[in-house]
Amino acid sequence: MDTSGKTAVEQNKSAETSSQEAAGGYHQGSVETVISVEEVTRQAAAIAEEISIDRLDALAGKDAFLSIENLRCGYGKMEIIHDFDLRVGRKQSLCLIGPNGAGKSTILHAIFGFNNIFSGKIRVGDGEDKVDVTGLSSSDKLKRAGIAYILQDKSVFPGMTVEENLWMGGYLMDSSDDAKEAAERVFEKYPRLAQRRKHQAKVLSGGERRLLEISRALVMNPEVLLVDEPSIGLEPRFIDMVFEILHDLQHVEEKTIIMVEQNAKKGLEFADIGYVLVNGELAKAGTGDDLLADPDVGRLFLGG
Amino acid sequence: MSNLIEVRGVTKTFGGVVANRDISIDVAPGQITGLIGPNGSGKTTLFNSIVGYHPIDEGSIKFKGKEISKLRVQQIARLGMVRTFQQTRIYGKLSGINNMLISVPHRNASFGDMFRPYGHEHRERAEHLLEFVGLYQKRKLPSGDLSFGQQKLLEFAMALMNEPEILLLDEPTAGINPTLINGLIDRLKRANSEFGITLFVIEHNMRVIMNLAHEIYCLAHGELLASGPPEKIQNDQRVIDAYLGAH
Amino acid sequence: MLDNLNLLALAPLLNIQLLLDGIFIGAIFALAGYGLALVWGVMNVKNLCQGEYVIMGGYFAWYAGTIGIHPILAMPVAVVVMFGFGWVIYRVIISRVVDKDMFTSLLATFGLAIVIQQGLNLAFGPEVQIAQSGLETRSFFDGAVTVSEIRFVSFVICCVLASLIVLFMKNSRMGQAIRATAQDARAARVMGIDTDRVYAFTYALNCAICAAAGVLISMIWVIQPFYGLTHSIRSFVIVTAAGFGNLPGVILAAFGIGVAEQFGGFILGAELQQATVVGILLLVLIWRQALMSRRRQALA
Amino acid sequence: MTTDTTTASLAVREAASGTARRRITRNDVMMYAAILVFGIVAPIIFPNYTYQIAVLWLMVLFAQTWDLVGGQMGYNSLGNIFFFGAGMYICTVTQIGLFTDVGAYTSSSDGGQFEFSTEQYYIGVAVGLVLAAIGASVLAVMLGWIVFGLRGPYFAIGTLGIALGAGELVGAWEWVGGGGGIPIPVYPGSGDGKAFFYYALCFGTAVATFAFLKWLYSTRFGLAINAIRDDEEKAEAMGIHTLRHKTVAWAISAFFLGIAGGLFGNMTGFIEPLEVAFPVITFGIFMVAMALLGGKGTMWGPVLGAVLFHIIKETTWTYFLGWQWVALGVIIILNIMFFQQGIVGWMQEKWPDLFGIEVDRSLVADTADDRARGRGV
Repeated sequence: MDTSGKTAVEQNKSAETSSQEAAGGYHQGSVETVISVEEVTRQAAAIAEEISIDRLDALAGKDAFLSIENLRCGYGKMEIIHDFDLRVGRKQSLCLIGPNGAGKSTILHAIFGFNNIFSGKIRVGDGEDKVDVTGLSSSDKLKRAGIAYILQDKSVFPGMTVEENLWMGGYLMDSSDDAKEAAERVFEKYPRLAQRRKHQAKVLSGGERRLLEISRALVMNPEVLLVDEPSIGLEPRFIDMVFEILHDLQHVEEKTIIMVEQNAKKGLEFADIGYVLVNGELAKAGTGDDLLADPDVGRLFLGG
Repeated sequence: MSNLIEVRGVTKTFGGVVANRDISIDVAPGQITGLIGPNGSGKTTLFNSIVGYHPIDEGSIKFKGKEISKLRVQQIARLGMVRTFQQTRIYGKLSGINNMLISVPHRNASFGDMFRPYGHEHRERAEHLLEFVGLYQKRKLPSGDLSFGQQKLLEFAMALMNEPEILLLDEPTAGINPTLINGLIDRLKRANSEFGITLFVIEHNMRVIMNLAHEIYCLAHGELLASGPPEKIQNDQRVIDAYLGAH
Repeated sequence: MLDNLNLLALAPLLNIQLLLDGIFIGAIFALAGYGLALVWGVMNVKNLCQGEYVIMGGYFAWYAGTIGIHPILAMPVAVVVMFGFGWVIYRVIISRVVDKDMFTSLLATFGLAIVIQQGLNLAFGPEVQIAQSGLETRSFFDGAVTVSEIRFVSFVICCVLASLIVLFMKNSRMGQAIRATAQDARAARVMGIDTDRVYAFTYALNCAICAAAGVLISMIWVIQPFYGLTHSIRSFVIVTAAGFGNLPGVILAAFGIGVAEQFGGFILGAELQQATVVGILLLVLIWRQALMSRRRQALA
Repeated sequence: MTTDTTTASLAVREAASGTARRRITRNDVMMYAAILVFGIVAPIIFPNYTYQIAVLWLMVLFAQTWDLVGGQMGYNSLGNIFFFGAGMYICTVTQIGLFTDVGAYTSSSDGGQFEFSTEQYYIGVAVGLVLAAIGASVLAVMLGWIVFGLRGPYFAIGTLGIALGAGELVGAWEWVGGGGGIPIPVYPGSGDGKAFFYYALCFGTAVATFAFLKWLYSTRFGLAINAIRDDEEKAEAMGIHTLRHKTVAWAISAFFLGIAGGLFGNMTGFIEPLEVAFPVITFGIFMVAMALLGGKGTMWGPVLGAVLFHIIKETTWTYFLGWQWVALGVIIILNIMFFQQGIVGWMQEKWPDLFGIEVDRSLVADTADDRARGRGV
């Protein structure tokens, strides 16, 4: 399950492969497989397997740090996620993939308390210390349960400076001095941001903005990071940068990461565990590498 | 044969910040031309300058040999240049078929044409094109209820309904599943080869643009960095440094 | 009309008088304008009962005057009560329209404006009222320019209130939360900010600001149950001309409309007061449109 | 390799080709017949309420013409009442000006020294109504040039300003009687005769408005203004003549409102700017409220809304004792808070089949996730 060597391996690999493989970020490849929207959903439903809880537990290692049990949730009265289970171990990363509208983001929203949970449980913690966080508000999730959410692109406060953006990240801290102190720690970690601390966020480049969005979530020093489409809207070279940052957060800072990624290949390469979600239900689960090698997954979600 | 779009020495600044500096590009008729570059490199600005969203500071933009840099969006659209939006835009409360009907070309519409009904030939064509993009069965649904990917396809079909000579696409595959992207690329290629529509495409996704374009322009910091066929572009050291990343 | 223009040319001191009056009154318009900019910018609510809140504030001062309390002492009471009133209005009405399209909030607040107008009419009658400040009037240039002390006092109060608001927005945690929510409500929620509370607070704060403006208006000008709409339109003019989150712009625009109204009223006659305000509104809208179309040829 | 090309049979396509706009069904015919019969029989059965029912038809017209611009085209005007007042003044001035000096007529205290003959009266009304309609449309075209550059709230406030300002300006314009108003030429006949005469005109105009709009929405024009409502920038990018459509829509709305103004002025017998001609916070807001109550952007919504609103207002008015205006504001607020989509909109959601609307429930669920992401949380 240890994937710390993965990026290094990858870098070696890409150094020796042809230019076809070389363009980073989005990858290259053929565009032969042509399947319609409905077909993807239909075929994805067809490859769905019965997945036992034991299998999920096994993927997460001996003990899950965050677990979701029989979750039903959605927006308003509409149920989008039906009876969903998830297990992820401490310091592990999990990537959710699936067709558009399968409910991937809805799960992140549910974990963070942004939508209606009809039934089920979300628990966080080691072994016996697990705490039920299902009913907590999102501010309590952030403050008490150590769960932080990193939004899709364009979510910096454009009219505030980089520094103020980070201070906002510590909004829930008891005093603003604490928030400033925490922000300093983040600046130490990312000198690139520190150089631009007095600049308004709107003048940052795309990559810097993404870095700010990620680092803003670190101010509260969370244990679990929910990451929504880290690569969206980014140019190829920044995509690799973002995944390197996340890799560092997982392996050096020991964060647990749950992510949704449309760029499924990149997501699965990064993550220890991959879940395929179809129509609000779990259709496949495996290690990232297994799913990458799975021909069905390749055909339906990776573009052949 | 002369070029369909000729951009010559176009400069555009916003409040002192140069978004495009002295850019010259050509879009050859019948081809698929790509435009790539980092965020903030001025791709969308150039796009908007061409389709008429804002006046340009310097330079000239010609479409079919006619200067269009002073014309407005609607006038340019009626000349046969149609664009799609990055954040897909359709008429959400109208059904798919009505979205198609309203997209008939307005090139020669007289004042009285406003009050005519749509003819049978319009409906036939609308249905044919909906079939082409695979939305025929959903044609009567309010288009706002379609999924994001389907809305992209509908927007593309609407653009075809307008019978453009050239179609400008702003990140046509952003935000959709890699496998569905293949379907869209296939449609784009067929629109180009079967309907003879010239395409000019902004795209971040290298898999898409390298498989699609005949000719690619790369912008960086508001200036033209490189141009050429895909193989040349992806091995161009400047492009790799500024955009693709050193891997 | 031409006679009046002539008079202005002949008596330059009259211009100074009108200019001064315009600035004194404009300072109060700036308060209500800033309040609208706040709710518009933060929660995207186009509050069409802005003027009604001003008038409500005015009645606090007027009522204090009638029971023998100095009207200016009514200000803290008006501010606190209207803050609470705004909070309740947010919870009951605005919270249900805040995420709907723009016309919904516009129309809901228009409905609210009708209710308040008619309610005030039932409670206080349709007469035009003034809150007596009891302060004197000073003359300059041999009586050619007069400044009543209350105008000066109210100007000072406006400045103090504006500074307090600026300090609050810059330094307090709620102020920061309001700014963050205005820039990106989604991101603010992810930071753990309770945006619903921020909205309620913003709306209530706006009510309180309007009430303070109303107290001043009732002392240096007049109030009447149906005068609110004109105040609302003034606020819209100010926001349209200045944009949101731009306090210097708001102040400048407010002075502008104050002065323009004084001159307009003098030249055209007092019965065209409302028409003058509306005329300024249309001019500002046309000017804005011209600006837009220079930036974007697409517009019309 | 495409696997999704639908092979639709010819028969299906034949059937589908006519469905972009719904055909007239039996239900429709029944509804038309019922309304026509009611319209004709009502003043005979309820002779005492002829005036109220005539006003009801004007209300229907108000809601429909507002909905053309607000509901169908998405330009929410708060100042459409301007055309009502403009038509009223144009009609009145024509009725007087054809036969005598307007300034002298309006400045005299009783306005009555001039006697109109029967012939003069009818000619005056006929020419007056035609000019009212044309004049209001011309004003709409001229103003459209200014206001259609405005979007969203700016358009709503700008139009509100126009209506407010018009009332003030007319009030200061002595030639048309200023704030004091103008007495209208007296109907040459009995009170009942007058009531029936104007009832017939009101009913006729309302029916004509409905029929005209029904036809209008079936042409390309209908789709085009819907497109402008849904996404104007897209419509521009597709080459639609947006300004042309917007101006024509507003002019059509003004045309019928102008006639309504002319009629209402004559029915009232006396016109003045603030309460009768440009009543922004009564009729001006009623037309919006009625269209919303019935369901904006639908054919029958405004009709239904107007009828219900008028009935509720007329029957409950006397019970509120001075609180009626407060009650009115409360009704508007409640309507907007809890019943946004209006009666017909609600019915369309509840029974989409009745309206020929197809819904795919699974798709709705599908896109909720997409939307939640797009809109964010």
